[in-house]
Amino acid sequence: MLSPEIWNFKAPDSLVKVEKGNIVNNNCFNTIQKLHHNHLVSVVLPDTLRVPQNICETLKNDCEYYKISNVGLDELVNINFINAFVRKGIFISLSINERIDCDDCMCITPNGFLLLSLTKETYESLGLEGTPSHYYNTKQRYVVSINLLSNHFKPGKKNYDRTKDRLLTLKKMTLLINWEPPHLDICPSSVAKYFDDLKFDVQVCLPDFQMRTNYTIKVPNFTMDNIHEFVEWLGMFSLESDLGGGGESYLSTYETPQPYQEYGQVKFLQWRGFFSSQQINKLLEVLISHLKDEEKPWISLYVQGFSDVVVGWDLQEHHYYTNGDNGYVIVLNSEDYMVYQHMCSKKSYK
Amino acid sequence: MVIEINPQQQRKDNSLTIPSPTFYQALLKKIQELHGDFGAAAIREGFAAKYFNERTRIAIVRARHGPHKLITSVLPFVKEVDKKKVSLVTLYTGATMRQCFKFILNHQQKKINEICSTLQSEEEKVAIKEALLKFNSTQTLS
Amino acid sequence: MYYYLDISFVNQDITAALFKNHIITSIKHVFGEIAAAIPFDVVKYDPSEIRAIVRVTQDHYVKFRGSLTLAGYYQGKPCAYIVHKVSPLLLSLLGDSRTYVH
Amino acid sequence: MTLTSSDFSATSKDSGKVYLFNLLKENLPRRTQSELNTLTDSTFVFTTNARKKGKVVRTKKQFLTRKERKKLNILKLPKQDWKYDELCEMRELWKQYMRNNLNLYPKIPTWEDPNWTNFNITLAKSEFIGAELTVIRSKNVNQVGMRGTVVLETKATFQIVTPKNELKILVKKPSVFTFTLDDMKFTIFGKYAIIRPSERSIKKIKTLLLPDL
Amino acid sequence: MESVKGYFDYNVTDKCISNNFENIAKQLYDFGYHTIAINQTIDESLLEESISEGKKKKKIERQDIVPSPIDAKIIKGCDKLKILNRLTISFTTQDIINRIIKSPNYRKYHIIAAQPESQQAFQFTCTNFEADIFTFNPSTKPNYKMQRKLYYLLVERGVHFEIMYGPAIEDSTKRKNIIATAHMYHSFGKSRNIIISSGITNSFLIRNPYDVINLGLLFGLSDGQAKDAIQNNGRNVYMHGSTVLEFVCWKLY
Repeated sequence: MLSPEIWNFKAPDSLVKVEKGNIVNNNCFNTIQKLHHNHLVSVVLPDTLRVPQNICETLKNDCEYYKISNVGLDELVNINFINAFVRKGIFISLSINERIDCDDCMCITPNGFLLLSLTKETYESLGLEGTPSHYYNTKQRYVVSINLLSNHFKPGKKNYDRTKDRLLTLKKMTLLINWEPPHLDICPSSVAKYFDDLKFDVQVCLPDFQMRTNYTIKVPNFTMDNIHEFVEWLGMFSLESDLGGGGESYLSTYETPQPYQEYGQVKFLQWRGFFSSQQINKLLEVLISHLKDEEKPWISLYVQGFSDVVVGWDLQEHHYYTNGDNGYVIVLNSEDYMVYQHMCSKKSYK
Repeated sequence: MVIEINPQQQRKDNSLTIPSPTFYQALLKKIQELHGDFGAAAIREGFAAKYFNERTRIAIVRARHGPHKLITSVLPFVKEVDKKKVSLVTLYTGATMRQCFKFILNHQQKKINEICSTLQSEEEKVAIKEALLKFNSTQTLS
Repeated sequence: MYYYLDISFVNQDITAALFKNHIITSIKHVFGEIAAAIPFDVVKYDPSEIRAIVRVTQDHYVKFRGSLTLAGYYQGKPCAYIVHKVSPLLLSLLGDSRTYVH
Repeated sequence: MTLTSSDFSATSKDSGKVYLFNLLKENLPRRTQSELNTLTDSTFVFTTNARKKGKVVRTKKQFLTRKERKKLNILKLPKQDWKYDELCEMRELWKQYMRNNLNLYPKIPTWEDPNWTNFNITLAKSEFIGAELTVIRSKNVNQVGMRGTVVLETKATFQIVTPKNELKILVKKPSVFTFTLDDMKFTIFGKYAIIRPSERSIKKIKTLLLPDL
Repeated sequence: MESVKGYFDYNVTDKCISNNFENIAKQLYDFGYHTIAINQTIDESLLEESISEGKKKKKIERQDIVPSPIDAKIIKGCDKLKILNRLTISFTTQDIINRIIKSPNYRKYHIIAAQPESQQAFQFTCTNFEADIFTFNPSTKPNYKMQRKLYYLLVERGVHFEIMYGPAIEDSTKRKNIIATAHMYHSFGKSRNIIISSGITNSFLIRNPYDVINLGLLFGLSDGQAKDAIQNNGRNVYMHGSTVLEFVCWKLY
């Protein structure tokens, strides 16, 4: 009689990818491109007395996004909406208050894919072509992807009409919308006006920004070998936990990693909201230029995606076992850079 | 598992009488103490401990394949059974009863040769031999 | 190779040391002495909200979290540990997109 | 006692009897001699299974064989020239049939009432040709949302005519159908309806059915 | 046959209906349990007196032994929470069952759970008792012998085995019984068709679904089974509970 495992249990695993290199040909940008829906951005600036204004501004002004409650998905497929917004500029959207592991979720990626993650029942009564999800081997969840930008997706075509009236059967969802107009003279709030005319209740949401300075902090210098301890210290610092000050304390045996220096002031900035990868790109450029003109030991940028998004990294399916996080940490200093990618595991649960 | 129980103070013919249920309870209490509710629950299915032979102080413990690790990790900590100070030594862990009994037989064979070499007179040898072999392997575990 | 848990304790307010002590006793209760020696650190403790961030090694994580769920009593009165977020990357405990109100 | 061939040819009807008499006298045991004369009127059949071989009469063929039907392609319905609105009186006819089929029950039973089962059995045994079926859920996805009047029902498929005057074949196994009658909505789980319509009225369906795909 | 979604918790005992059910239901909904079942138990002992006094009085009083299901008035704030009615029958002999099945209230329940107390009762549940959930009493050791053949017999009939974590939190002997039975299910039938439910009596025992998944790992389930224990198997139980006798079923418009 086989008896169950009672000694060492395996924790649910996740995937970590680390990439290092010289700052000249860094490809942080294509990692940023991969994560389309970003929720939380935090920056750590050691040894800075005054944070330059343009860092705080990049993610604050004209970064509003809109929350539209109970929208039918057929609105998003209607052709003049596609021509007006999805084809021009960068349009991303995400359904909120829905859990990826037990409800149906929706998200739109910048390259014009409308992706739905549906349970078995809704998929069967929806009637659009979809693939069973990789994580559930008993076919409990399906992913339907509709390419909005493909040229045969026009009214009059059989595929378009069928999608439009089949999407009517889906229940209404609350959406987050973030649109970046192609060129500057169009104001980004025209998306809100479009939905306002259709009598949906639209809310403007501003990303909330926090800044904090900590004094006399022992900061480890950024070396290429112990990446994990460095990232762990970043977490400790961002959460303001005690960084192993005095001797042996009963509570925590954590010590800052060894080669560290003492700095007077360390700044911590955090934005929370709904950001597109272009906005994160702009922030990274500003940080690189800031690093060039002021001499700094290093600068770190942490971006966390949404945990209930249908597609994690560049159209790869995302799932939520006990934690659904996908994010990356970028650390730069004058010569080299490091990207620490953290993704959900790819194994389907048996 | 075949276990030898050595009491602290040696009786003259070094035999030790322990009723099996108390030996079972002692083991269970120690596992509960060291491995908590989870350990006690894990081994309960198919766990039996029987004290076989007073003279050779051998006991046999049966457990399922996974939880047997719990028992081997607990045995050195058992100090006191039925209010007698003892120390446990695991002699043999085998997968089948036959293997255990085969081991016990040649274990006793070795014991007899030891004792015979020390004793000179003939009739003492014969008495010890048949006392040790009284143990019959057909006794099944409860 | 570490796992981080964001835990809050329901019902009475309790100091950091007592908090860690109660976790150790509940582990001992469920998994015994051997498991009570699991090395875990209460990295951050916020007495106002009674919310803590705990760091535990990856192979003890399942037993640790199991004993947290099975802990029901503190000094006779019923209590409960609510685990808000769990992640192998400490930075992701900064915020949870599920509970964020836009 | 060996019989020579002459005995047989010379005997006429009554000499056969005499010959039989002697035969019995010799063979039968002494004690039964007295009853011998009572035996004269009983007839003995000596040939065991002789059967009257009549001429086999072939029954006249009522209907074309399946091969002939295939040649005349009666089996397949024509694909084109269906008129959806022409079928409306067939739909009315079917509704009429269903109504008097169902008004045997004064009050339509709910799940708790005892006569729920036999209400269902009458439904299961009724005919579906002429019903207005829509597919609400189905494993193969492009069947979902189809609607039409059932024109032919086979063991594994419904053949319906859609309002756009096309003949569509719907597979029963992976899908769930509904049809409405006045104010009641009926759902049919296809995978339990895989029975030839002729047998459906006879066959007893008594298994536990999971309402799931 | 509406679709049921989200995480499932099939054992909210009727004791917590008495004291402020609103915030328990609210807390359950926020944690993610979108479908719960209020559990009413019939114990065989209290049935005894009702039968015996029936004989004494020689009058067949039509008192229905099955309590009528609690109709869940829509709880303020979480009307989305789907509330089912579950009946748990704990019995030692077979003849009680025939009386229970005949009572009109019996058919009003969505889910039927069987809790056999003796070997003969266990044999009866395996062969011909239409139950959806097979539960056990955590406070006493099971007095029936489980075998691999009987386990698979129940699995084919679509019966799901229930493990409660509520009593495991309260008391250590219950915890030992629950863990031992869970490991027994693993060793007999590779813990197939297992659902984990709360069995809570007060609001302190509710745990969020991801804790329960982690607890499933401790009970000897694999990670896929642990996730199914509170998600897909719950849906199968609901489907098994609402089996129809004919392939045509109907609803008022």
